Amino acid sequence: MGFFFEVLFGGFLAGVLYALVALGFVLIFKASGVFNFAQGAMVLFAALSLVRLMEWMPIPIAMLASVAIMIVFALVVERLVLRPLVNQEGIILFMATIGVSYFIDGFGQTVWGSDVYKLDVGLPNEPVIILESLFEGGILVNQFDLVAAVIAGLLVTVLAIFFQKTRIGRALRAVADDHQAAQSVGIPLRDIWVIVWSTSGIVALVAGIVWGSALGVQFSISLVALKALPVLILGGFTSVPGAIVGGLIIGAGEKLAEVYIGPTFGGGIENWFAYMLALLFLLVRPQGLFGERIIERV
Amino acid sequence: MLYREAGQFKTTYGDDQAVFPIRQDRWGMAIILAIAYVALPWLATDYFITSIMIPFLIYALAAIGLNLLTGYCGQVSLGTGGFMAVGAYAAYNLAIRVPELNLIVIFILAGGAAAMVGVVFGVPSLRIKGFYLAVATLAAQFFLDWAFARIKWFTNYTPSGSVAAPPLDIFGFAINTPDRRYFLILAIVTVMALAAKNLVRGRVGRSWMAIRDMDIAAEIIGIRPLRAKLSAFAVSSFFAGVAGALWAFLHLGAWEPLAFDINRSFLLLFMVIIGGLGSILGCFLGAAFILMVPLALNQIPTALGMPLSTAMISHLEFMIFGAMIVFFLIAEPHGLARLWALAKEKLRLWPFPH
Amino acid sequence: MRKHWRIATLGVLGAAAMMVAGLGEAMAQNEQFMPRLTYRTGPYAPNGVPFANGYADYLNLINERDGGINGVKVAFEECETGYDTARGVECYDRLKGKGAAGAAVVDPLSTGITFALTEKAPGDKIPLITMGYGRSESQDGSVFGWNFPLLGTYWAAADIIMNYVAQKEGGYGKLKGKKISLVYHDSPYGKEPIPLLEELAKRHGFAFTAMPVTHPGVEQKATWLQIRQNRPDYVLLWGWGVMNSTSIKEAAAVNYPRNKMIGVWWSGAEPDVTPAGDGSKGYLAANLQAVGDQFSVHRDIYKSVYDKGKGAAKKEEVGQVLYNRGLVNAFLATEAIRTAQAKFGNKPLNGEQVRWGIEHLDITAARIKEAGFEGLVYPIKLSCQDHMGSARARIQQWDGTKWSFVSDWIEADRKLLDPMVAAAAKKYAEEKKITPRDCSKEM
Amino acid sequence: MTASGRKIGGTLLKVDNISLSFGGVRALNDVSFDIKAHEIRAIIGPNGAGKSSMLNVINGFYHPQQGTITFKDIARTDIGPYDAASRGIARTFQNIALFRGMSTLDNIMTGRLLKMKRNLFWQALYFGPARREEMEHRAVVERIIDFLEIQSIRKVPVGRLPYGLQKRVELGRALAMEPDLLLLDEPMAGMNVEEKEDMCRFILDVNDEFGTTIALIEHDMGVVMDISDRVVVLDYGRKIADGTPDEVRGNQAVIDAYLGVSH
Repeated sequence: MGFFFEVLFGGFLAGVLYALVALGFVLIFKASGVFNFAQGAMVLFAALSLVRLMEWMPIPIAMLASVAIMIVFALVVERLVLRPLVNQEGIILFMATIGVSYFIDGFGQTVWGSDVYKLDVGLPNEPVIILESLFEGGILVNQFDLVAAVIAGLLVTVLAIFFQKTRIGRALRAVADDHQAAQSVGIPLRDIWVIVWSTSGIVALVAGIVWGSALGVQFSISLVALKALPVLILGGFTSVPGAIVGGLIIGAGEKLAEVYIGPTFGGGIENWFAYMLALLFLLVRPQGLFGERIIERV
Repeated sequence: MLYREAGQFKTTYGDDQAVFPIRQDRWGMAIILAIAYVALPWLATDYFITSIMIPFLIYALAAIGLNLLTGYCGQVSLGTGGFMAVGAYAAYNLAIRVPELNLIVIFILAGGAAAMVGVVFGVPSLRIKGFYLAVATLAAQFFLDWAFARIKWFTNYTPSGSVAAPPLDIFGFAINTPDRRYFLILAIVTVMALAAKNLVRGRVGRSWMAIRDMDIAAEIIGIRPLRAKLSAFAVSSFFAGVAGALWAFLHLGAWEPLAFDINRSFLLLFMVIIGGLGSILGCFLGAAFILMVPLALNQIPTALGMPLSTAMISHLEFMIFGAMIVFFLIAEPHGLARLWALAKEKLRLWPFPH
Repeated sequence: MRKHWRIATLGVLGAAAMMVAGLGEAMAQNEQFMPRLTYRTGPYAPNGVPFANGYADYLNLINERDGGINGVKVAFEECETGYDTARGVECYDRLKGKGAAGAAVVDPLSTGITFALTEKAPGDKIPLITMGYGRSESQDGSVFGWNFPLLGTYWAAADIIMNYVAQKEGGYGKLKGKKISLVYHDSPYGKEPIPLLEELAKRHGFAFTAMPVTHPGVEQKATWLQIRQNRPDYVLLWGWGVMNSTSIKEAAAVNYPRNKMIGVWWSGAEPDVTPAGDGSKGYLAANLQAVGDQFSVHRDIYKSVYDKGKGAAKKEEVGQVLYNRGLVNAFLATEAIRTAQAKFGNKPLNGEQVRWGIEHLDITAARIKEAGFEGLVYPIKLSCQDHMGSARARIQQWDGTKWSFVSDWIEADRKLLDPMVAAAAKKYAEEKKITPRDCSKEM
Repeated sequence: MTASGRKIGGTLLKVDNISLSFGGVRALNDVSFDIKAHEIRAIIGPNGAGKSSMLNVINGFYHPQQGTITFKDIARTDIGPYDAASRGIARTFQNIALFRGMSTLDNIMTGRLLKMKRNLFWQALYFGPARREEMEHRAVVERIIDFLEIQSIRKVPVGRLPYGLQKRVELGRALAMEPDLLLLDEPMAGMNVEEKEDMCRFILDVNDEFGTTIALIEHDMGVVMDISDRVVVLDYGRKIADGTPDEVRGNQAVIDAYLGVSH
């Protein structure tokens, strides 16, 4: 029993990391209808920027500089990709972001190098045993995962406040609902795009810090984007809580499946299991857990 | 002055529906085929045949498959690599388990197997669209990758999981030199490209395009979305499957699931976008482009006397692919094929621009 | 406006295509050409880079210090494979015909590429040196005439590691009832040792479980939770690239003792242990050669290569595990060419001649000392039948800052390996309809 | 203007007690009327009266909660658009629903898809039966192109055509289906006077030459009164009047509805 909970917890904590990446997707999709495949590449790019800048300057300044880099990135993307493609179909924009993703994968490694960089921003990494009174042997959790979960929680709270309480946040929500209504709020659409891309750039930076601390900053972390896609399908493309809940379900689901079903099939099933889970779900409820229902008209 | 259609009159609808209605285009095609079938095998080096022409033709074939699905039927797929793998492993199993089968039959059956798997993974397309479907095809990609790595029967219980093609022959004629492999591939690609062209200019092609352009209206004029989409998945996967079998048997020789991983799928999507969505010619142009970029990056700077480091080349390659994708989507969604058509239009009017 | 740059784009594309097609390569006529299939990018770059640097530095050393191999300069060209099989095949085809006599020897540093090239090399008559990797059964030179898994295959590696485990436990007899797990990269590379480990498990009565990790290997939580539950006595690690460091981190996260984890020789380099920081302390791994830059070959490299500004690596990376492996690899390849030159003359040699050189390679302790590799490698001797030569490795342990050996050279049990190799090679020969060479008739 | 040689036949389509709602919103409320063979039937009403919903119910795109549709003497409550099309109902849309990436010719050819039978294999060969079939249908389509006077735009992608021509191509596509019942959703919306006159002529000619039954929604009262045989008037999802143009014109409920008098 203790082991079951251990796997479950492990899955939840992995799910939190997926959710962090998925969150970046949701932000952009909500405000601009763009399915941003480049989110994973942005995580890599942000983390690479941070880790290389940290060699030159103290951590807080490096972080600010990385944020600045992500904002510049957002401006460039808006100007060079989004603006010329405005009013195009979603699928065209999706393919364009695949292009963006390839570009910054190459660009990031050209500028910052392609080695493994150790990222140490002082996150703890000691295993601890909890709930020893409840289960024999207790449940082993990693402090690092707990800290990551706390960071994700904080980020979600901050985003929620940002969306609910600030003028820009309200404008963003308005855009999500109706482009024309957004115009009347008095914020130009372009600025809103820059803001959401910057915001999700910052989310990417946070995800990059967490993933980078866990795995080292290197090319493979851009692949986490692929882990976030089933999360999105499950949680719905437009829902912040959906990204979190979806992340938890996918994380726990794939770990439990790997541990309990995997050995029967020779293992290694978690990669596609998440997708199949999401796909089955999609057939039942195409808009995701928290997504809005789409009605078609003629 | 040479490129004119003046004075060529079409007397039947058949002439008008022809693949190349203009006589000069027919000549052009004849010349290209003559080069491909006669001049190249005669003049080109083995390197050019094995490392440029063979992968180019196979990529083009797979890209045609993806283009039928994405460019013509509007269903984005990120699972082409997986369907290629189905073709490759089906061909392998047929070849070792039923050794008396003719190689051509093996390729056709391999395509058929891929088509069936394609239909299964195409079923969600009835309920989901756009990038939801793209994500669903990723499920196919990952699942198939896993299945061929894990299910030992597919690899004939080879300990390493890597399999090799048996010696190949057609009617006792051994396919063992670059030229012979090239001829076999060229013949298959010629036939299948023509078949694809026939499909897209006929009933099936129109029903795919109708679904792509407006699925609701398509249904209202009597197209069954189910049948149109699944037939697109089937035909597309058939092409991918044959391409996968060719890739495995005639290009790599020995392979593992990683040879058909998600990067292959992305590369094919890039070929289709850069070459031109909804164009058979574009598949060839796109395949040539994607294949040329790394080679050009490798050789041009060296020739100009400023060689780049290998790491720089591969980063540049990423950047160029990415930039070209965005560039083409913005400037010319119909890709290189459209640029080519425009150039021809210019030529048709030249030297009198108005 | 728009139309104009459309035309311009077409023009540029056309020009580029013509340049690619029309480029000839200029190469001096008296140079020995060696294609270098490397990967300096992608998920496996951290391991590919030091290896490529070591290889390049040794070839440069030969050119700078000795003026080439017996006066024949070595020309080499790197081609980026990105660990991708199709790319690797393209690189091979592009480079195999270069130089005065074609490619001397190819070293793909990827099991997948090796499998593909195994099908092509016999036709092109180019030997493949796969030092410490490749197909295990390719040790059989009568069937695999062009493959050379020098110094050890994965079967040898698995046997050596289990030998070490047995030593620690007090003999093979003590392995009965023990639990051994293999955490492996889910590719031909990772799957190679499984048949041998299963065989050993059967013989010595230990319980063996194999746990796959999907490429590229950043998802291992579930695997290590299972290990935490099953508590195997030893965990063997068959990873590459980022998978290695992730494994060590996850082991630390579930508190699995690092000194019960033993990596293959591709899972025991600096980029594998440093990301986990203190978590790597105590981790064990096999190594085919020694670590450090204290050998005399390194002094020569500093003097003849780095002081002239021609070094490929950063100076502090010289002497790392994979750097040194690149060095050793280049050393064996050039020694093979040297051996072949004794028969065919001091001129650029073709692949077939170099193969003769490899098959007659006999690097004695004296020669190793002379070349500056004393203490770095074990002597090796090959034959037409035996394409592996010696199969020895030492086990090293990471103490948080450096590797140090915890065992002497351990030799793989050829009596165990050879029958398995012969059986597997026979199956391959039947499938591919190959008639094995009769090595007793060859000189 | 409706006086010609054609004969109004028996009932082709009967709508009985149709009710349709979306969520809580009632789009159609207990609507009944019929359409006779060979007639031109207009459905009119203020914005939001449920006219388009009515067409969507007839061709199977919306599924009414209540009521039946009887077409060619077969009653049904719930069919899909495909079935409707295969049984002879064609339509055009208020917002043009052409296949924008295809040429005029290809768009109209899609109207023949239901009648083309050759399978994938023959089509891939494009030889023998498949080629003959293609040619036969091409000939039919060419007649429609001649009829609609759009020969010059045969090969032009429809996305590049002006609005009026697009409407004409859409009509062509519907005609290519050789329907028994043709539903036209505001065929003249957004047209100038000249284009409207052309369109009127085409509608009347279709009705006259091919005997096609036509049901149309139109806002231009002048046009409706000119060309239709009978008119049904909807308001807030209910039928408020039904009869000849003259009868409807004088109906008080209709006048109130159009003037916005509250009930």
